[in-house]
Amino acid sequence: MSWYALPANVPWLTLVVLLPLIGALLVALTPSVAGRVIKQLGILTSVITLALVLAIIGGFQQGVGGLHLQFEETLQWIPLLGISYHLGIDGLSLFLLGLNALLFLIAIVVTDSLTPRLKEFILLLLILEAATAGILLALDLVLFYVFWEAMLVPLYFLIGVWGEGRRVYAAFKFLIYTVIGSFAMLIAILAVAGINFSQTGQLSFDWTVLVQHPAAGVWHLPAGLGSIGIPQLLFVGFALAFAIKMPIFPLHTWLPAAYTSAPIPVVIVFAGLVSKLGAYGFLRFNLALFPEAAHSLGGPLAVLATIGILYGAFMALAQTDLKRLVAYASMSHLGFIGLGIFAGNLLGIEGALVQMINHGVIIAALFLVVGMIERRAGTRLRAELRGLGATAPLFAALFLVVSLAALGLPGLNGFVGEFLIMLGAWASFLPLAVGAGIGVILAAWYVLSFYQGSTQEAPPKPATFPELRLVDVGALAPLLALMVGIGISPAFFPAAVDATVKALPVILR
Amino acid sequence: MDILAPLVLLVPLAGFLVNALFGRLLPRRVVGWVGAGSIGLAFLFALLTLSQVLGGQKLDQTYFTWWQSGDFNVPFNLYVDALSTLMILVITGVGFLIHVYSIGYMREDSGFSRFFAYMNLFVFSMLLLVLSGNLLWLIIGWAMVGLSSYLLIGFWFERRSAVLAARKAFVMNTIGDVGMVFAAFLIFLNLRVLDFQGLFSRVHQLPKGGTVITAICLLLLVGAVAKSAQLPLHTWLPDAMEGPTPVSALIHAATMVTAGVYLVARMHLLYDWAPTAAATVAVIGGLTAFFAATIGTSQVDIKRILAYSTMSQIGYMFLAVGIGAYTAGMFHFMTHAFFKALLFLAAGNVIHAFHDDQDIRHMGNLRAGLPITFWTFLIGTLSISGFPLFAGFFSKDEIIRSALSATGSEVWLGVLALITAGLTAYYMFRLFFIAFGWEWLAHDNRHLHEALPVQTVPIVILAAGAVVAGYIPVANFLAPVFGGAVEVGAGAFIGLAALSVLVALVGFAVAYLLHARRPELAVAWRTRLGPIHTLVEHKYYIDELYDRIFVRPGLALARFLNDVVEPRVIDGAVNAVATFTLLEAREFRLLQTGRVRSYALVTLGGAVGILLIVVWYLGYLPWKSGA
Amino acid sequence: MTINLSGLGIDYGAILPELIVVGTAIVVLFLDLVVPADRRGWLAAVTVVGLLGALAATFPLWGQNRSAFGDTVVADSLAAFFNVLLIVISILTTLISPRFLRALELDFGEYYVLLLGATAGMMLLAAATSLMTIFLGIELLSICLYVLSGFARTALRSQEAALKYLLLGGFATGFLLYGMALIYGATGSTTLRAIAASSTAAASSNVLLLVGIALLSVGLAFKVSAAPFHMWTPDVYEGAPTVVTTFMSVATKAAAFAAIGRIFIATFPSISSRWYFPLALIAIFSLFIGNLVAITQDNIKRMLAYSGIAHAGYILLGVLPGTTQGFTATLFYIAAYAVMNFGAFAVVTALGAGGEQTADLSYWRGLFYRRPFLATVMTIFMLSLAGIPPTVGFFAKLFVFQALVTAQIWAPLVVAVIMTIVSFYYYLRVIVVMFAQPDGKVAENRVGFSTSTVLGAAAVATVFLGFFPSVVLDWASHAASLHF
Amino acid sequence: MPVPAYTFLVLSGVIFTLGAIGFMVRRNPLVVFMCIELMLNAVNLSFATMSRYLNSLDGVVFAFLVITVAAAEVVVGIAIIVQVYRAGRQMDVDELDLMKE
Repeated sequence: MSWYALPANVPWLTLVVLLPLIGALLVALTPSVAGRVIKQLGILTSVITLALVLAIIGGFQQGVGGLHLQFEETLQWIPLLGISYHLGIDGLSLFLLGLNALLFLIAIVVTDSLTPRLKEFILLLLILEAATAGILLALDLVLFYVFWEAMLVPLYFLIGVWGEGRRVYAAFKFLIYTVIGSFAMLIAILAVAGINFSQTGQLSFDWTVLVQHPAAGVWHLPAGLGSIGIPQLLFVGFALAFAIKMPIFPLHTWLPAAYTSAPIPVVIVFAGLVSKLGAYGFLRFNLALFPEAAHSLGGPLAVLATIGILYGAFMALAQTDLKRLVAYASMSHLGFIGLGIFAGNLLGIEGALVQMINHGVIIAALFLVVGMIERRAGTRLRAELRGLGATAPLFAALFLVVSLAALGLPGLNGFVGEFLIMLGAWASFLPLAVGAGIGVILAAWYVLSFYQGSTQEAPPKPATFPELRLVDVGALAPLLALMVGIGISPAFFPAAVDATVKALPVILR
Repeated sequence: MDILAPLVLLVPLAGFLVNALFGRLLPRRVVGWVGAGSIGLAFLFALLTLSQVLGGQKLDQTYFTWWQSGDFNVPFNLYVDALSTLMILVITGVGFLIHVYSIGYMREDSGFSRFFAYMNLFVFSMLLLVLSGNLLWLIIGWAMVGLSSYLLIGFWFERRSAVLAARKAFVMNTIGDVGMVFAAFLIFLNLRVLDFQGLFSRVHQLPKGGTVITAICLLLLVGAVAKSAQLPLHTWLPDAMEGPTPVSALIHAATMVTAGVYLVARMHLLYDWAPTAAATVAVIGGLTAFFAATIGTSQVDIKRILAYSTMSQIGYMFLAVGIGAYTAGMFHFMTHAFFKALLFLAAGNVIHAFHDDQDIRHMGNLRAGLPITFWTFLIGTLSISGFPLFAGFFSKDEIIRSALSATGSEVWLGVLALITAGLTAYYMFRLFFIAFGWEWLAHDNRHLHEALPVQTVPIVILAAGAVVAGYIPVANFLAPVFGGAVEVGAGAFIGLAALSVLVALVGFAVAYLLHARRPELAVAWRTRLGPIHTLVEHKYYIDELYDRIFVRPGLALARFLNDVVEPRVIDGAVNAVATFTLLEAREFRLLQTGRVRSYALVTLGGAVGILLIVVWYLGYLPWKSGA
Repeated sequence: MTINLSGLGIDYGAILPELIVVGTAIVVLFLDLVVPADRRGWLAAVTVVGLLGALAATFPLWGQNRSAFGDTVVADSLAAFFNVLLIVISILTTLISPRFLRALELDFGEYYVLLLGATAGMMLLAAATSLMTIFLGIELLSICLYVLSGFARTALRSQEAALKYLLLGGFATGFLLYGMALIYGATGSTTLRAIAASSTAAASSNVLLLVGIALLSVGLAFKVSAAPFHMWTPDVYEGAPTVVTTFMSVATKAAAFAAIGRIFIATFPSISSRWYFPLALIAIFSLFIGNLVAITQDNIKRMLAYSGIAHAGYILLGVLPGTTQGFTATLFYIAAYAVMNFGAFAVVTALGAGGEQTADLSYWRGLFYRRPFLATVMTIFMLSLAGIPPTVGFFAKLFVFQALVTAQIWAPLVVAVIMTIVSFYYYLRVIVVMFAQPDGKVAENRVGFSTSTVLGAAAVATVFLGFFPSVVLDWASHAASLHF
Repeated sequence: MPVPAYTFLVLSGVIFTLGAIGFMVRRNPLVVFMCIELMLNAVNLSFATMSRYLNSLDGVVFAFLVITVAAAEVVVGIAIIVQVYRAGRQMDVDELDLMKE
């Protein structure tokens, strides 16, 4: 936010990736019996990381025009293939990086110290944090891909080993889905570089290079089956990976399984952050590298996104398990983000960007709440939950704020993003904006039946639901602060991202 | 004034925060006076604002930027003119009295601090709504009003009925909010502004009566209708009676439901520019007024009757602003605030006296038990029924007059309004006679006790207002906003006045006859009207209708998606692929027989295959020449 | 009368590593007579020392281009690259062997002799530039491996494996030789250089030559166990003593691919349009069958055998473009595969060394909880085989795919990608099983020091090269630039 | 009377095929092994023919090489077969199917 300038010769971004790994190393060296120490190590690490990220956000220079990246670091990595270690940050990734650090801190804080094999759990969480941070920072396509795939392994184990229910099935389904998308993207990455090579004679996987020469050309199918635009083809390659991660309807069926099986700390970062990385990928790559294709394919994708909004909302209405309910709610909200991105105009994209943060905050909070309910009431089934608010008014109050943010109440953060997204969508695809509006109404419906169903009405006698503990409030507090803060005065956000978004080829075009 | 306006906003907010955060720690007395005091203070600031406005000042002050990118620039700015001043005066003034009353009314409720927190939030939201200088913040206030009403309707959240009523109110209001948001989109995309100054200055860039401006106004109307419980989004209002009675008073008199009227008045330049939309407003208003009145004649729950009377009165206001008689609409809003608050608070006393029994048939002969309540309620009834010299008379009369004197299609609305006036008089006095009955009924009510002074004093003040409010020169006050009021000749004035009074008297007479003199006649009529009566009694079955066409199909669809589409179709396809792969794998596996000779055979086969390719290359095969 | 030997280009320096290895073999053979039975560990030590010597002798060859013995062998970077690779593999094998052999009571000196013999054969194959030397190398390594596969004399499966390998190997050798004969007939020479000279574009319609190449490729495909010439692989891998499987699963493939590179890329570039299609088919078949059938395996050795078939396909993909870049990818893949697959089998060996019946996957259930170290490294190897970063396996695939994209070879690429996705299933299945809650507690069993060192080294290498692939990639690209 | 070279090649091809077919149809490992030898000899024949036809010695040398290597292979082969035999299993390659899917 250009409050100050950080010393230039420090590899700040590398530190962001490295710190969690160092923490992971320390955790690995601690004997497994020292559970408390391990957890405190984890917290300490993520706190330091968060501080560092906040420092970077503070030192981020606003309004630097064009696709100009800051805190750039470039090192030779695989010179033979023009692959480099290139990190950088701009409006697209700035606040997501903050979200990353914050959510991991919360996740580790709420990790139950009695978790079996706590050591490996924290270890994997920290590795995951490094990977996700890398995804947000990488500017070399191969480097990005490496982080992108590296993220899978910890997630796979966190779900498959520490999960509940059909955890192996869920983890596996998630992995296979993701991998399908990833490989499509990998081929697209190679092709992009190859095309750029044939155009410019320079083999490079560097985003800043590739974004200068958007791929063009047409691929004629054999046997006169017509022809496909190369950009469109590549766009689809990338889109598949990101659409599955987000997920965009109908590529979502891994989501309920995975979210439901994942333990709460994992699902917080999973739903709160990882899904956003898909959206981020769309912005960083699809919209930047293939503006043409983004315009020709944006429409269909926007339609899918809108279907996702409504589909997720209806599914949420039908769920009996709170975790599943929130999972589908998350899908519905992600539909908004997709809609904003594919609207392809300034407001839509900025709305999507701010909504990414909001969604992260809100969904994380919702899952926290679900976790609190489950830990206290011992069940997640709506049918068995009644009147929790009677004995836990504070819980009910905080839960209420979270719910209101989730249903996009004006004045809280959810509204900011949804307003801009629908405005952008209205400008591009009017009917879809209307559909999104219906989604908002449905959201009010299912969120309220979620909130009221669990906290209100006559509690079972005797009402035994205990009030929140300090740690719970502490975990929720920063999220609530963000909900209110962003809702009332989000002006800082466009100030930081405007320059980047305006410079996106898809906008310029 | 750029300090005053924020103060008017912030004081209730502060009250809310104090009660919300520390309410459970503070003694009730403190909580109550913080809650009421903050509103009182806000009222004082409102009065100061008034003095400045009367001094001819206006305010459009930006305090901070909300969002700024490209030409989408939304500030947080406050906009104060005569209209908003009138609104904040009523909101804070009447609101203050209701708060004071609540101190007494809620004294035994466990959620005392929560109640006052919600009430303050309510007032704050409403103030934000009317003070906001741009559409976006108006929407924010708009939605927060909806939230507050949700909180207060569901205040007794252990009651299932209350919970459902609250949810209903919120969802319906959300529909309205979405309409507002869409209107905002259209405005921004066509005029590139959201703040009122810019909007009003640019609205004339749009073609008059064109699609765009009409669409904008109709979308705004959706919001207004939802918030003001007009047809067809009215069904939440009667259920809203689940909340404590002061809440009803606040919702009906000072805040919430009048927001729709304010919106149309505030956007009057747009509506002037979109005649079709304006006409729609008038029609909705007229119909709702009549429709609600008819239902009112058949209800037995004291609060519900009042609720329908509110719908009906708001209908009047809509009618007024719809036909361009903005001053009349706002005038009626003000008078209505007084007598409706009065009626509800008085009703609250009665309900308490009867231990939360709300059925008017169980009540009677309250003159002895609750004299103050009795007389004030009577005043309210007279005022709402539009008896001469009472506040309601002037405002309602002005509306009917403007409607009738209006040229063209609105005339029939005027007639409808006239009839409604009669109905109003009827159901209000019906209520009065049955509940407060003149003579002793078979009902022992010696145990009845008048409410505490803290409750009665506000009622008395309101009663005074219900009498004198009609003499306030609202028209002149609002002139700078709307221009001069509709002028009509003295003759027409007298004539119409006489007419409406006559109608009111008829309504009174019928009520007196059926419910005071000869109750058996009422029974007879009810049986005679059989089906119609049941239809009206069941609110024309609109709730049931909505349940059938929206709620149930929605849930059914959800269940269908969850039970069939997701597992069978979408996931089914995925699993099918996996299964297929496994089957294929098993097929290939069979090759491995474990026998050397078969292995050799496969190897040989491979060799032959490659040789065939070579032969094909060399063009020895008929169909293809490789060279 | 004098015989002038100068024309023969005798140059022992060029084949010094091979000579050292063979010498070591002979030394070990004799030592075996004197070393007491309980001191057989010494033989392993001697073997390692000898191999290290060969390694040392290899380095001078780097960057050279010394053809020797009448163009029948060459000492160039490619040969050096493979020498290093093969020697390291057999050193590691030797290190994990004694414990395993003792466990199975197979602790005989011949083992090391045969191991060294096979290594020598492979090294020769990597350096061979004449049909004769290629044949010689192949046979040397094959014969040694026949015996090694049957080394568990009393185990029926081991014998069966040996016999199957022997018969099918011989069968394939027949094709190989016949192909060589035809090539010789078509070009009139046996040295690759001369063959390359005479096989110009005009030769692309020479029946003898093409048929010869076809049969030759059959023989070579058999050695790299590419489908449909892979049938022997699962049975032999399963039956042979695990440590032997460990060795041959990686070493044989590597050496054979050296020959494939020299023959197809260096010798027949002008008629690449002719061998591209059959090779592509073989690659696709291997990917297809290897990955698909591996899904259904419950025996981990067989599963790894099929995965090996699949990887042969990936490696072969790199050859298809016929470019230096492609071959670089191939070499990198071979190195990567050597590390990770060796590691995977070595884990099985280590378990076997505990005298446990390890082949069946059900045994691996909950391994993580009783053998955390083994399970962890196995996880790394599985992830690498699946090609998940940051492991060397990912870059191996990346480079190959990249070569294909640059050469615009789409069909095999698509198959490769799809099959890779399929492969995730069985690799991760192993991991899942290892991390599943153990049903029965099995006694904790120590891994020997040398074994754990080897495993640790392999795992570290797998990950390290996943972060810094350039280290090997640069060597590979240098070695891949064939010229003669 | 000169015989054209290709007849020898055809002959060798026939012998090779016979060997291959023999490999498929015979079940006694020894016989199967002999079939392999037959294939190798076919190769030798063609080598010799080529060598003669091209007036180069390489082919003959190659043939000698093949013969020696084949000898080595036989030694090992017989040993293995004997091992199997001593394990008390039938001399039938089809019986050797402990390992299969």
